[in-house]
Amino acid sequence: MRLEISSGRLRNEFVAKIAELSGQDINLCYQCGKCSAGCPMSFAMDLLPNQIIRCVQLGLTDDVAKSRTPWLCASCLVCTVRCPKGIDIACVMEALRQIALRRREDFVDPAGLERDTVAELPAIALVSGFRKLTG
Amino acid sequence: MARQERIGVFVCHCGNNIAGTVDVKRVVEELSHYPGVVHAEDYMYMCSDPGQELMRKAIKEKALTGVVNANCSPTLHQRTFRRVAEAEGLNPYRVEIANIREQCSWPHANDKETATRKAIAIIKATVEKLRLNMALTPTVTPLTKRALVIGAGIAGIQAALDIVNGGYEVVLVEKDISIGGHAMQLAGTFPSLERPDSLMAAKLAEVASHPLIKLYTCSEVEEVSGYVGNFEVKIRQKAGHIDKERCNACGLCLEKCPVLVPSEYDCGLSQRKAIRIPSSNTVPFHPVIDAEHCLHFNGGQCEACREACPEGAIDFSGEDVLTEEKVGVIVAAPGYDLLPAGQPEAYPEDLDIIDGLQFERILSATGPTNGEIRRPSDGKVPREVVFISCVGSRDPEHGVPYCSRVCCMYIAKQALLYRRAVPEGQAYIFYMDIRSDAKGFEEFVQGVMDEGGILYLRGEVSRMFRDGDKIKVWGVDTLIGRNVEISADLVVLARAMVPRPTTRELARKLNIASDEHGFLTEAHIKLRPVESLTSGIYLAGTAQWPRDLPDTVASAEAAASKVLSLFSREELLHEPTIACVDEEVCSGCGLCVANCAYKAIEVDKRSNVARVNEALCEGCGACAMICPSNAVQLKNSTPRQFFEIINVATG
Amino acid sequence: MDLSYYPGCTLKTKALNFEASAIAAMSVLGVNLIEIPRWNCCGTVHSMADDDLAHHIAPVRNLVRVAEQGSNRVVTLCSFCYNTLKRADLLMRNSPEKRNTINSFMDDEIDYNGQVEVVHLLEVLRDDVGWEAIARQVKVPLEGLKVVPYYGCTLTRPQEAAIDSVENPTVIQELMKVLGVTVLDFPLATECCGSFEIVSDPGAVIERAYAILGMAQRKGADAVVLSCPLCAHNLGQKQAEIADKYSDFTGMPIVYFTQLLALAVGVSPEVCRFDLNFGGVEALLRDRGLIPERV
Amino acid sequence: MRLSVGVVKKALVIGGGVAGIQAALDIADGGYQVIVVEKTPSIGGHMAQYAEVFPTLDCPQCILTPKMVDVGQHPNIRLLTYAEVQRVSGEVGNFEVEILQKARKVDHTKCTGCGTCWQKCPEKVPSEYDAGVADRAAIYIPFAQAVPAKAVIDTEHCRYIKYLEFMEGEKEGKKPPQCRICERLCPAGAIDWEQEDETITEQVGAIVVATGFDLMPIKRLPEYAEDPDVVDGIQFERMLCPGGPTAGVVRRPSDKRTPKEVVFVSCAGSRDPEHGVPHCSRVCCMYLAKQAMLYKHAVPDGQAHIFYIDTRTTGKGYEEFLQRTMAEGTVYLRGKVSRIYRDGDKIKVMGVDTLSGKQVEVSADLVVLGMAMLPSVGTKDLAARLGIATDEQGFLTENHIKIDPLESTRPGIYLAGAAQGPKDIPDSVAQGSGAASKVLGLFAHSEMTPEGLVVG
Repeated sequence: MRLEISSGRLRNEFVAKIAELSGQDINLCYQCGKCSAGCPMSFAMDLLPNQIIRCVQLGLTDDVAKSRTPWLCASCLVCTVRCPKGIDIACVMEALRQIALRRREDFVDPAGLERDTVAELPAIALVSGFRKLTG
Repeated sequence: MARQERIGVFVCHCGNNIAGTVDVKRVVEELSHYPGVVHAEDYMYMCSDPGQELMRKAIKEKALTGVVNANCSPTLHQRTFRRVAEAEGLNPYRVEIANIREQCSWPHANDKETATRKAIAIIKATVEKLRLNMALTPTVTPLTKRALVIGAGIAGIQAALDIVNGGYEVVLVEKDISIGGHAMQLAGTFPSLERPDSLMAAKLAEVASHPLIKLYTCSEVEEVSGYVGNFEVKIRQKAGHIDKERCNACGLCLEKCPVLVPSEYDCGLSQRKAIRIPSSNTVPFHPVIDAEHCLHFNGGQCEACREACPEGAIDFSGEDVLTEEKVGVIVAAPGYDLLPAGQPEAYPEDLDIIDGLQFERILSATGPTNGEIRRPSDGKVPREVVFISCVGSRDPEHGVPYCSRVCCMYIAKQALLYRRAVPEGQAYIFYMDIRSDAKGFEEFVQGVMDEGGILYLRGEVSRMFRDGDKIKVWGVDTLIGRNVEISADLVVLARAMVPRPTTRELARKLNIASDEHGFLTEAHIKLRPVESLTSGIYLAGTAQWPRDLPDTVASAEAAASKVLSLFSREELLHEPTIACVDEEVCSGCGLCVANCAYKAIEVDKRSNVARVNEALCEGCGACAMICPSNAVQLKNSTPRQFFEIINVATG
Repeated sequence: MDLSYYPGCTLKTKALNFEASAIAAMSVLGVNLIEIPRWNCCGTVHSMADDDLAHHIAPVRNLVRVAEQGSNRVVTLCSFCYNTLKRADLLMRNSPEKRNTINSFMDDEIDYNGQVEVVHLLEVLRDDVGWEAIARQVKVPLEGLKVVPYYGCTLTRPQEAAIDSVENPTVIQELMKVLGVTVLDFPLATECCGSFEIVSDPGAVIERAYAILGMAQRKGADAVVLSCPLCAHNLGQKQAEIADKYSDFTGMPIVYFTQLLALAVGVSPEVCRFDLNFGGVEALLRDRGLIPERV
Repeated sequence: MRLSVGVVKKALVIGGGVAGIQAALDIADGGYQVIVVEKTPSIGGHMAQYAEVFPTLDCPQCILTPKMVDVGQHPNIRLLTYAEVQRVSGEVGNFEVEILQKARKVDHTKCTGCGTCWQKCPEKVPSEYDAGVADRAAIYIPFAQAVPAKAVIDTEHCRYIKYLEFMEGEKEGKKPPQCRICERLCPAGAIDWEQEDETITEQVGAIVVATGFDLMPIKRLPEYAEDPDVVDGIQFERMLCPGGPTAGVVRRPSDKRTPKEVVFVSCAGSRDPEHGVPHCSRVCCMYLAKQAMLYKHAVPDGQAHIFYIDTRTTGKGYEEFLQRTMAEGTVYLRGKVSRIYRDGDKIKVMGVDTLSGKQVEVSADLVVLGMAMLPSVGTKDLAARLGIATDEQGFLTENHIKIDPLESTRPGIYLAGAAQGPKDIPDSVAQGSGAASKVLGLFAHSEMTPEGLVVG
């Protein structure tokens, strides 16, 4: 089905929120794809990092909201250090997680984790995991 | 000929171009035993300094009476090797090129044996031709140090100014009623965003007032005869029905004229009168009557303008004026047009679907809306504007296969100017590749992207149609893999740049080549980019290829430098390999006269035999071919020589 | 030399081998790691949301503790803690308004204005102790040991927090060479191990681990040397599952740089707690005759 | 009386690449004296290094060599190679230039370029002309078709010079051999150890600056490995060139095997304000397409992959050429490359295709980087000496980008070629001619007064 693009769609508050939370200017991106080229987790992603940025540029809020990509981003910052336009892509991913988390949409349920999993995981994993994936 | 020939054969490897396919050692071996050949050798690059040195040495030491250079096409190095021979006291016309690259090693790249045998045959045949070559000396012709420049756009103007600054006269011919060309219609330049018309004002004024420039507006080149150094040009100046001496450009006539015609200057977005001055910064600044639309010239009695004119400058009796000009060289700069509306068909004709030049007018302070952005259909300010790149460009199926070079940049510029004029507006740019490749361009485009309110969509538009007061645009974003739809208020099409329809005709008159698209063709795209194949005729600007302002200016200045170099000589040498008539045999039938494209041969009334004008003859051989008695022959390309060539080649 | 030292939670639980070996080795090198009092969680993973200041309080509070200790420098072993503390410090230095807000959150403590320098132990070894000094202390050269260095993400990214070249760091290689270890070229040295994704997507982390360990194995490495407990876990803990999924994978010892340092400068193997390492480090070292056979 | 100064009708062209050559020939053909100053031992510039040139696939030797020969032989041209402009004073119409003629240690009035010396010289140095993929001797001509085809001694590497310096105590370490082989073997007795640098002073009326470009060094992009099999565009030209070290047979540097998978990376340093330069280098899209095509012709069973962001083929016949490259089986992948590293005997290229939305990894045998074009080393200093402006990248600044692209910011000094901004051969040639027309225009005037120029 055909995607309708209009200034209304491009300028919705979701996009504004991402810009605000990430402090990044999405317009800077010229879609060279270097972020996706280097991303260690992209093999598991439904949308590549550059496509996430693209969706934001196009105001495709649902596509972004539905995507697992932000949750697979391990904040390793390879995209950030290599971006030719100096966009901190990891910050954009963080912003997308935050928006969901602030809607109380946790990605993992700490209670749901098996006892021995929790036992075997180091504290650092649990704390950072919950920091990023729960609200 | 009884002369004892001492011929030298030099075989070039041309890197691997020849040696990779042709067994050059074997070729040399074979030729060294060939009758008349006293010297044969091969070298990596014969055209190089050491290569030429080998040739020099052999000519001296072996007292050669002729040389065959087996290498690339003669267009590349005949001159080089003939100069070497001349320096060693051997007549240059005793040097022949055997083309074993373009005509042998390249086409037979994967068959060494065939290529080698063919190379040997070609060289032997050339040796046979050489045996019968006469030693010739070039004819000398005088040089008229005066240039004709066709087209007074930025290219023609720049070329003219450079030539007159070199101290020579220029005849500048412009089809339109004013000079400056398309540049005068533009709203701003990229990347510097300056007003082109104001940038050019000084140049226009200089052209109009320069003592060495003879300016013809409303004029076209009707006929060109002659040759480099001595062209004769017929120029037709359409009657303007205005006495320029009297007219003080008060403009009363324009007010009174009752006829309205779509304005060419505003690309049809406004109306002008049948008597007109295109714009406030027109040069030359006086009105001209457009007889095609003027009532007076269409069976009407209207004389409104004459009655209005306080100076009595209107003169309906004026006729077209034909002038003859003598010039030594010609610079062709007739410029470009945009691919006409209606192509491609998937894009309907609609008031709110306009082309790049029209949007320039809408953006321009001197335009129909005085710089306010209003769409043609209802004068509303467009909130959603779609720009489409490559309309007809890069589309061999529906348009032209080439890239029009300037669209990416002017679209970015237009989107930027639009946003500055309509801050709440949204611009969309459909593109396949963003081609911002010249100095400062990439930075400019990145700046435009960062501006906000301008969205680049990577993909083409498949179709668009009117839907109420919107225009629906169906395109795609190949980066996200979705097809997209935009409801636009205005659509701007970056139509392909094409040569003027009249350019082909001009090329015919000038007798220079144009390519399949109608662009004028240069002698060599890399190293002779501003010369045509006809000596004395040079190319400048967008008639040769889509170009932006700086590249156009540079090409014009390059053409000018060719002219100035030529004018630094006192006389010209003319190729002596031309037709000659055996007056014993000639019956004066005149077939040759009718067949000569250069008007270089005529039948002498008294002696009733054909005579060749050596300065005009280009040595094409048309006369020799048609002559029923073989009385006309081409020096050093006689039938006998060709029979010898055929014998060897087939034998 | 005394240095304020921030351990972090994992070094007190699953990474005892990391801390113990470090403290012992450093004391041989004449550096006392003095644990800062009342430290709390570093706040693992720097929060990147512009308006999310609450998450910076934990790391800043730790820096305040350092200041209270009268020190202007704090060293960490855990790369993750290093990264979190370092970036919190940078944030406080570079953005006045955020600094003020965060300080006002902690009004019963002294203000933090970037008076503490956060360093990683590798920097201390390189810049304070120096390779020559370490070389002089090497009693058991670790010859015959072939390792690949693994930095992961947090030591070299982002640029402003990097302890070495972002793309081609060398500090671990330099240290290992000093210890007599053979270091192999390792293109994946700064590739991410999957980090906290282990919590939500262990499968993905297994893929990451295999990519990294598989290359180490192909390069002919005896072990992977690193400085992050989370990397150690992600690369070590699931090796059995990796081997099940990828038959060509035969296991890879994972060791902290401090453990090899300790061993080389003569700290007793018991202190280094190789028994807590993944991938059979003990067996490896025994095989190389670097630690005695168990009797 | 009116104060006026005569125009010295002699021009200086700085740089002997194709732009400078064209400018010099046009001015000389215009009947005026020209001095050409070239830094290296031969004119020809980068163009002389190329295998074949787009879009016609002409061999540049064939189209450039004759022009070089013309420059060498032209009665109006004085050619100073191995020389540099040191100081410029005066103003338009009357410049005084000091030119440093570097010592060649070879008497060019005697040298015949027979080649004995460089065939026998024992010292081997990476060849500048072959971009380091092959060696040259310490006494050498840069390439077979060099103009002038006369040897120079590279005093930095010559063993005997080293020996002399050692004896004068300028160098520590063990004593170098007292070689002098070239001197002993030279049939013309042209070797001249006494020859020193000399300064030549000339009066000229106009100056054309055509100092060309250099490629950004690969090591400025740390995410792309420094590796023998990761080469830049000019190195690959040498590897493709029939006159090159491998005689046009494509072999990769590390192990001389024929590369079966070759990756070409566009925008390596270009369009990258964060890590490289913000500008587009303009020529890479075309030469990478050409190189891919030539590679396919040389290795028919090989596969070429080209990573790109936007294909930029705007010149005459360029788009058609690009389409032909694609049609001949070169794969275009739209995306930047994030990382390049060696893995065994392969070079791993981590890239992406933003059109299919897939991360791609190519195991390549050879990687060619289309490194960004920069002004040639030393351009900024020269500009300072000439008193003309440069931009932040160091490219020479034109008086007006639109309507005055060939005049520098100082009257009487004109610009041509890639020193003003990345440019391909036709544009450089056109600019060379254009700059010449400016000079010819100026020389059409006999004198200058405060009111301006006087025709005559």
